[in-house]
Amino acid sequence: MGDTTVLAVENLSVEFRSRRRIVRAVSDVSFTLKAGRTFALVGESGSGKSVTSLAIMRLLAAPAGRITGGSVTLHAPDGPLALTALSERAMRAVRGRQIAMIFQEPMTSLNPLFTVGDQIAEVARHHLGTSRAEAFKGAVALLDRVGIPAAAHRAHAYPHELSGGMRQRAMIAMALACKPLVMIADEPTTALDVTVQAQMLELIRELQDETGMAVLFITHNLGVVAEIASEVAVMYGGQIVERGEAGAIFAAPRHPYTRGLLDSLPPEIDSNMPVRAPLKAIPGSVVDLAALPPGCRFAPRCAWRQPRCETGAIALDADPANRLVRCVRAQEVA
Amino acid sequence: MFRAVSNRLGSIATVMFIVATVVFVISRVIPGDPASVVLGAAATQDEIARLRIDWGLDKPLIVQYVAFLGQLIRLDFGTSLFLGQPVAAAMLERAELTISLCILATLISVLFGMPLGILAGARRDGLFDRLGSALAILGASLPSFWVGLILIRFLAVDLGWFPVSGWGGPEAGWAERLHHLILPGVVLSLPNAVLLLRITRTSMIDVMSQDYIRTARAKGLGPSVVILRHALRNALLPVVTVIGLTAALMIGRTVVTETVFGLPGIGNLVVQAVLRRDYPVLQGVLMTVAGLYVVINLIVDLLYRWIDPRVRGSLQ
Amino acid sequence: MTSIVRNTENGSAGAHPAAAAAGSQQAGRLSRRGVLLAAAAMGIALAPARGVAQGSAARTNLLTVALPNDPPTLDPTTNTNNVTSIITQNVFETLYTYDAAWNIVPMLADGAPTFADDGKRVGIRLRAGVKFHDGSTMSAADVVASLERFLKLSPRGGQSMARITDGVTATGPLAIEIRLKSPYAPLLQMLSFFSAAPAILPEAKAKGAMGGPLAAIGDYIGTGPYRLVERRADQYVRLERFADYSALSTAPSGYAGKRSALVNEVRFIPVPNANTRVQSVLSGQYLVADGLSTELYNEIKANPNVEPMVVDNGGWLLFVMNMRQGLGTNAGIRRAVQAALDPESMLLAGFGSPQFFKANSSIYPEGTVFHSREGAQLYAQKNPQRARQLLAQAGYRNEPFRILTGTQYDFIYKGALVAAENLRAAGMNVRVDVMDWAAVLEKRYDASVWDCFLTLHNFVPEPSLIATFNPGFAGWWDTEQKRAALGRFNSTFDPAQRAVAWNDLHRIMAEDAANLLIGTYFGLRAYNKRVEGVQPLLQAPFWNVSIKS
Amino acid sequence: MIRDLLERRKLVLLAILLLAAMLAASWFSGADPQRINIVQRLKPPSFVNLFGTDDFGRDVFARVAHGARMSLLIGLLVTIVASLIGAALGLLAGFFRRLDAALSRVLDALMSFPDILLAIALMAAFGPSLFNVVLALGLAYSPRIGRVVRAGTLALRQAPYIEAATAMGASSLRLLVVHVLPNVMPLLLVQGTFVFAFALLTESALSFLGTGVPPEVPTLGNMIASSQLYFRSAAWTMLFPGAAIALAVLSLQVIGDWLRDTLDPILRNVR
Repeated sequence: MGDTTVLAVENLSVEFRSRRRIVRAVSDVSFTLKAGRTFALVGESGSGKSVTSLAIMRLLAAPAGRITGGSVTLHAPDGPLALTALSERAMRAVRGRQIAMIFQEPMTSLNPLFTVGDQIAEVARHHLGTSRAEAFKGAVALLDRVGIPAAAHRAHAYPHELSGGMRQRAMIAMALACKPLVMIADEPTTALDVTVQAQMLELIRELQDETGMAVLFITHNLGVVAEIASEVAVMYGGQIVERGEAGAIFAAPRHPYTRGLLDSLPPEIDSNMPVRAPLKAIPGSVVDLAALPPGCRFAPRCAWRQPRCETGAIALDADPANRLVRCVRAQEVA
Repeated sequence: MFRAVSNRLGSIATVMFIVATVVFVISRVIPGDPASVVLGAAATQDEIARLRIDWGLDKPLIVQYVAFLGQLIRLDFGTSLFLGQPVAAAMLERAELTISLCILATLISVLFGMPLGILAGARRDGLFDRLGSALAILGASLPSFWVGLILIRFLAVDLGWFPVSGWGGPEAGWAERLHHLILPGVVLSLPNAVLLLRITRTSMIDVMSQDYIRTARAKGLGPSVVILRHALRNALLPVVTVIGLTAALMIGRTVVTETVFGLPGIGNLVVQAVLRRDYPVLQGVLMTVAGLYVVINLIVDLLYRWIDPRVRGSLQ
Repeated sequence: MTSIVRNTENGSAGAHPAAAAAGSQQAGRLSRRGVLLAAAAMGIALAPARGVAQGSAARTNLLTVALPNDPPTLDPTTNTNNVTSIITQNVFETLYTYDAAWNIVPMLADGAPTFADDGKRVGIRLRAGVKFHDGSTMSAADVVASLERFLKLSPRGGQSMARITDGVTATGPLAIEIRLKSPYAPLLQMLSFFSAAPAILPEAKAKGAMGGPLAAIGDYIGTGPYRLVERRADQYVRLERFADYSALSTAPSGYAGKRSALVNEVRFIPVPNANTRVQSVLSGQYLVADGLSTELYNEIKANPNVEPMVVDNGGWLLFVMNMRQGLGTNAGIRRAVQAALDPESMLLAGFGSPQFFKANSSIYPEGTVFHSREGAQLYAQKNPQRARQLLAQAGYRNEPFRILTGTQYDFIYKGALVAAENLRAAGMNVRVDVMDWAAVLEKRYDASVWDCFLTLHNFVPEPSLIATFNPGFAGWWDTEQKRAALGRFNSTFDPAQRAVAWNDLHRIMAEDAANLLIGTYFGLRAYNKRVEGVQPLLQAPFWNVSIKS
Repeated sequence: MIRDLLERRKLVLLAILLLAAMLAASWFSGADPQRINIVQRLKPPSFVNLFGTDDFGRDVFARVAHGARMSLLIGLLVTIVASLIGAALGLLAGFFRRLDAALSRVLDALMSFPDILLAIALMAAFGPSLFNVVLALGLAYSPRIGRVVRAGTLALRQAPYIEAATAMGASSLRLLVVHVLPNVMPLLLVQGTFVFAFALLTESALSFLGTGVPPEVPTLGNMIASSQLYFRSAAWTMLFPGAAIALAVLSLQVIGDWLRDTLDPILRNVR
C-alpha cells in the first residue's frame, strides 16, 4: 500500500472559551495518517486526544469550542481539501463519506428508535443517493462483512436487541458504508470486555488491509496500541510529547511521561516486553488546561525535572531520525 | 401482556370505586337543596318537602349510596333533577362542544407549544430558548378567565372579529361553530401550550446531548435531519404522555373557559349542577371526567410502550 | 356566584352562569368533521368575518332573546320562575289578562264572569273556535282540567285558592262554573296573572300531568301565537309561529287585544354572565337582552344600533325579619332596625343612580288605585340615635344580628351590605352570612339560622298576588291585626272597601315592621334598533314584535 | 448550566422582593379597603385613589393590597395543607410496601379529578368560607405533592444509609422523620412553590365562578369577578387585580424554577 499520506494535521490548536475561562484543549498538534496504516493517539483522559479527533471532523461543540490555529488537510483522490477552511455544508459532504468515525459507547451511539439496518443504510442513501432497498441490502452486506451472524435478520433488530460487541461491529459497518479514506476510532474497545476487544482489533486490521483506509486510533490503553498501531503519538496537556514508530517507542521511550506510562503497565500483560522497574504510578494529577505552566507541561510530575524545564517552551525536536520528543533530557531517559 | 393489562384494570376498578365514593359524599354533603331551587323563592315549605320525597332525597344516606352504586354499575347516571332528562343525554348533548373545544385547544397548544419547545431545546440558551422560556413563564401565570375577558373585550366587542358568546344556533354550520371556538380554544390551550413547550424543551436538550446525535452528525447529516429525524422522535416520547394527560386535565379547565365565553358544554353543566344542587348531574359529570382521565392515562401508557421499541418487545 | 346578575325575577331558579347560546342539532355532522378543525382553525382565524358572527341574527324572521338564566322547567303552572313566564306567556294563554292600564279583560273567556249565590258561584263563558297547537279546538272540558291542575300545582295563588274552592265544572260545551266556599275577590287576578299561571291546556295533557311538570315537548300544547318547538337545556328554547292562531280582533293594549306572531322563530338563549349578555346585544350577536344591570344604561345608550328600555314597574325590595325565632320576635328591635335603615343609600349602591329607583314608602306608585301614604312617617328615618334608644329599651344585649344573603342578585347583596353598615352605625352587632342562592332559599325556611334577609318581589298588578303576605312565607309575619286586615281585603268585592282594607294592611306593615319596604326599582333591557314592538313591561311579550330588514 | 444560575439569581431576588412588597403593601396603603362611599363610586385612578375606586366607592389600591395579602395567605395555607397531607401520604406509601398499593390508589383517585373541578365540588359541599377554600384546594393539590414525595421516598428507601440505619435497629418512624423527610424536603419545597402558584390561579378562578371565598373577603379573584360589569366603563377595577395575580404567580414560578435547578444535584439522584 506504500505510505501515501491521506490526512495531514499541521499545528492544530483548539480552545474552549467560556465567560471566565479559556481551556487550551489542544496546542500545536501535528501528525499525518497514511493509507492502510494505523496511527494511535495515546494519553490519559483530558490530554486532548478526543478533542483532536472531533476537531478534525469539525464536530466541536459550538460556540464554546473553536479551532484557533493550524490546519487539517485531506488528500482525497481528486485533490487536497483544507478541512479547516471548508464551509459547514462542504464539511458535511466529507463527514461519513470520506472520513468516518466510531465512538466509545456502543450502548448509546446508536439511535434506539431505528433499526440497525436503517441507520447504516442512511449513510449510503444520504451521501450516495442509493434507493431505500438497495441501501438496506448494502447494509446487510456490511453487517455480514463485519462478522455479525444472520446479518439479514439482525438488520431489522433494534440496537437494544444486540450485545455491546455486535453494536460496535454495527458502528464499524456504518463507518464503512461509503468506503471512507480515513476512519477515526475514538476508544472503540474501551467499553468492551477483553475477549471482544481482541476480536474488534482483529476486525479493524482486516478491514484496513482490505480497503486500504487510514485509521486514527485513540486510546489510553497502551496494550491496544501495541496490538494495532504502526505509528503512535503520546499526548499530554494538549501537546504531543513523543511521536514515532510504535515498536521503537515501546522499546525505548525517550519522554519521561511515555516512560512512566509504560512502567505502570503490569508485566504479565506484556510478557514480550522486558520487565523494567517495579510497577510505578505517575505522581500528581493531570495538568489543568486552563492554567498551563510556562515550560514543560509535564514538569510538575516529572522525575527528571530540572529548572530549565520550567522556563521556556520545550520544542518537539527530532531525536534520532524518525522520533520526535518534547524533552530536553530525552537522551538520559532512553 | 395480559397480566400487565389485567392488574392495570384491577387498579382502575379500585380507583373508580374510590372516585365514586368521593363523588357521592361530596354531592350529599352540599348544603342547600335542589327542591327549593326548582320551585322558586315563593314556594312554601311543604311543597319543597313533597318534591324531596318524590326525588327520594328523604331516604337515609346509606340507601341512596347503594342505589347510586347500583346505578353506576349499569352506567346509568340517573335523571337530572333540573333538566328533566337523563344525565347521560344531558352530557351527550354538551359533549360535542366540550370535546371539539378540547381537541381544538390541544391542537393549538401542540401547534404553538411543541415547535417553540423544539427550537428552544435544539440550541440551548439561543434566542429561541430565552424567548421560549420567557413566554412560558408569562403564559403560565395569567389567570385564564382574565385573559378570556380581555380577549372578548378587545377582539370580540371592539374589533368584532369574533362572536362574544355561545357557539351559534342549531342552524350554524361547522365553520360558524369553529369561529365561536377560536377564542375559547386559545384561552383553554394556554396552560397546555406552556407545559408542552417546557417539556419538549427539556426533552430536546436531554436528547441533543445523547451520543447517537453526535453519531448522526458524524455521518454528515444536516442539522434539520439530525433534529427532525433523529432527535425529535426520541424527544417526543415523554411529550406524548404529557399531551394525553393535559388533554384529560383540560376538561376540568373548560369549567372556567365555558363560563367566560357562555358555551353550553360539560364544564358549564357541572358549574350549574353545583349551583342548582343537581346531584345526579354532578355525580355523572365527575364520574365521567375522572373515568376519562383514568382511561386516557391507560391509553397514553400503552401508547408509550408501543412507540418505544425498547419496551414494546418486553412488555412486562 | 358571579355576583353581577341583575334580574327582576321574583322566582329563584338559582341558575347563575348557566351556558348560553344555542347548541347544535346537527350533532352528528360536526363530530364527523371534527378532524377538519385544525386546518379550518387557522383559516378562519386569519379571515375575521363580522358577518359570520352575526349569521343567525341577520335573518329578519329570527328573533334572538338573551335571558339571565335557563328556566328549570317550561311548565307555566308549577313554578314562579320569571324566565319561565317570559317564555311560556307566548305559548299559553289564560282566561283573562291585563290591558296597558292593568285592567282585567277577557282573553280566552268570552266576556266578564257572572257571579251568583253572592259571589260563591262564578260562571265564565268561553270563546268559540279557539285552536290548540295540536289542531284541536278549546272546549269547557279542557278549561276545567287546566284549572283543576292549576289549583293542585300552582305554588303562587293556586294552592291558597284551592283551600276555598269546592270545584270547577263544565256547565256547557263552552261554559264553566267555579264553586267557592266563600267570596274570593282576587279570583280574576289569579285567572289573569301570568306567573305559576292557570294556563289552558288540552284536557288530555292537563290530566296527564296532574302530579308535576309537563314532561315531553309534545305535552306543551297551548293556544298562544307561538308553538314550543325545541328546548335544549342551558342552550336555547325555540318557539315557532303558530299559523292558525285564533286572534282577538280588539286593538292590542298591554297583554290584551290582538296578538300576532310577526317573526318565524323566537329563540331564547340563557346568557347568565351579565357582562357577556350585554356585550352580545351590543355586538349585534343577539337582538334583545333582558334583565340587565342598570349600571350599563349609559354604555347601552352610547351604542348607535342598540336601544335601552327602562321598565318602570320592575319590583320592590323588602327587608324581611324573622318573626318566629331570634331577635326578630322582639318588636322593639324590629322598630330600631326600621329607624336605623337608610333605604336611599341601599338602593343607590344596588342600582347605580337615582334614575333607576324610587325610595318611597308605597308599594304601588302615585296615580294607581293601590297607592297608599300609610306608614310614610316610619319610612327612611335614617336615625341611628333613635335606633340606639329603641335597642336599649328593647333590652338588646349586643347579640349578633344575622343578615342572610347571596350574591345571585348584586342589588340584593349590595343593599344588604349597606344595611349592615347602617345597623352597625346604630350600635348593632351585625353579621352578614353570604352563601350561594340555593343555600339561601333553603336556609330561609330554617328559623334558627337568620334574623333578617333582603329580598326582591316582582311587580304584580294587584296586592292579592303579593307572595310575601302569605303567612307561610319565610319570616312568618302573622300578627292578629295583619291576619284580620288581609281577611277583609280578600273577601270584599267593593273596590272602595278594598282600598280601605289595603290602606290598613299597608299601615300594619309599617307598624309591625316585619316586612320593611325599602323602595321600588326599575328593570332594564336592551334591544337592537331593528326590533319594533317590545313593550316596557317586566315580562315583555314577543307577539306584535317585528324585525326591520 | 452554573453560569445561568448565577445570572438568574438577580431575577429570583426581584421575584422575592415583589412578593414581599405585595404582602406588605396592605400595611401602608392607608385607606380602609372595606369603607363604602357610594358617592365616590367608579372614579378613575388619581392621586387620591392610586388605582381608582370600585362600584362601592372603595379604594381599589387598598383592596388590591389587602386582596394580594389575602390571596397570598390563602395560597400559602393551601400549600401547607397540601404539603402536610401529600407528604404524609407520600411518605407512608413510599416507605411501607404494604400501604403503597392502597394509598397510591387513593392518590390516583384524587389525581383523576381536575383540580378546579374537585375544588368546586368541595367548596359547594363545605360552603363558602376562607377555611373551606384552603381545605378544598389543599385536598385538591395534595396528590400532586403526594406522588412526588412517594417517588422520592421509594428512591431513598434503597439508599445505603437507610439500610444502614435499619440495620442499626432504627424504628421506621424515626427513620422516616430523621432520615427520609430531610432528604425529601427539597422535592417538597420545589413542588410546594408550584402548588402555591397554581393555588393562587385556582383560587381566583373559584372566586370568578362564584364558588370561592365569600365575596366580602377581598381576594384578587373576588375583585375580578365583581368588576366584570364595569370592564368597559371602569377597566381599572379589573386590570389591577388581574395584573397582581399574574405578577404573584410569575414570581412564584421564577422562584420555583430556580429552586428546582439549584437543588437539582440533590434531586437528580432521587429522580
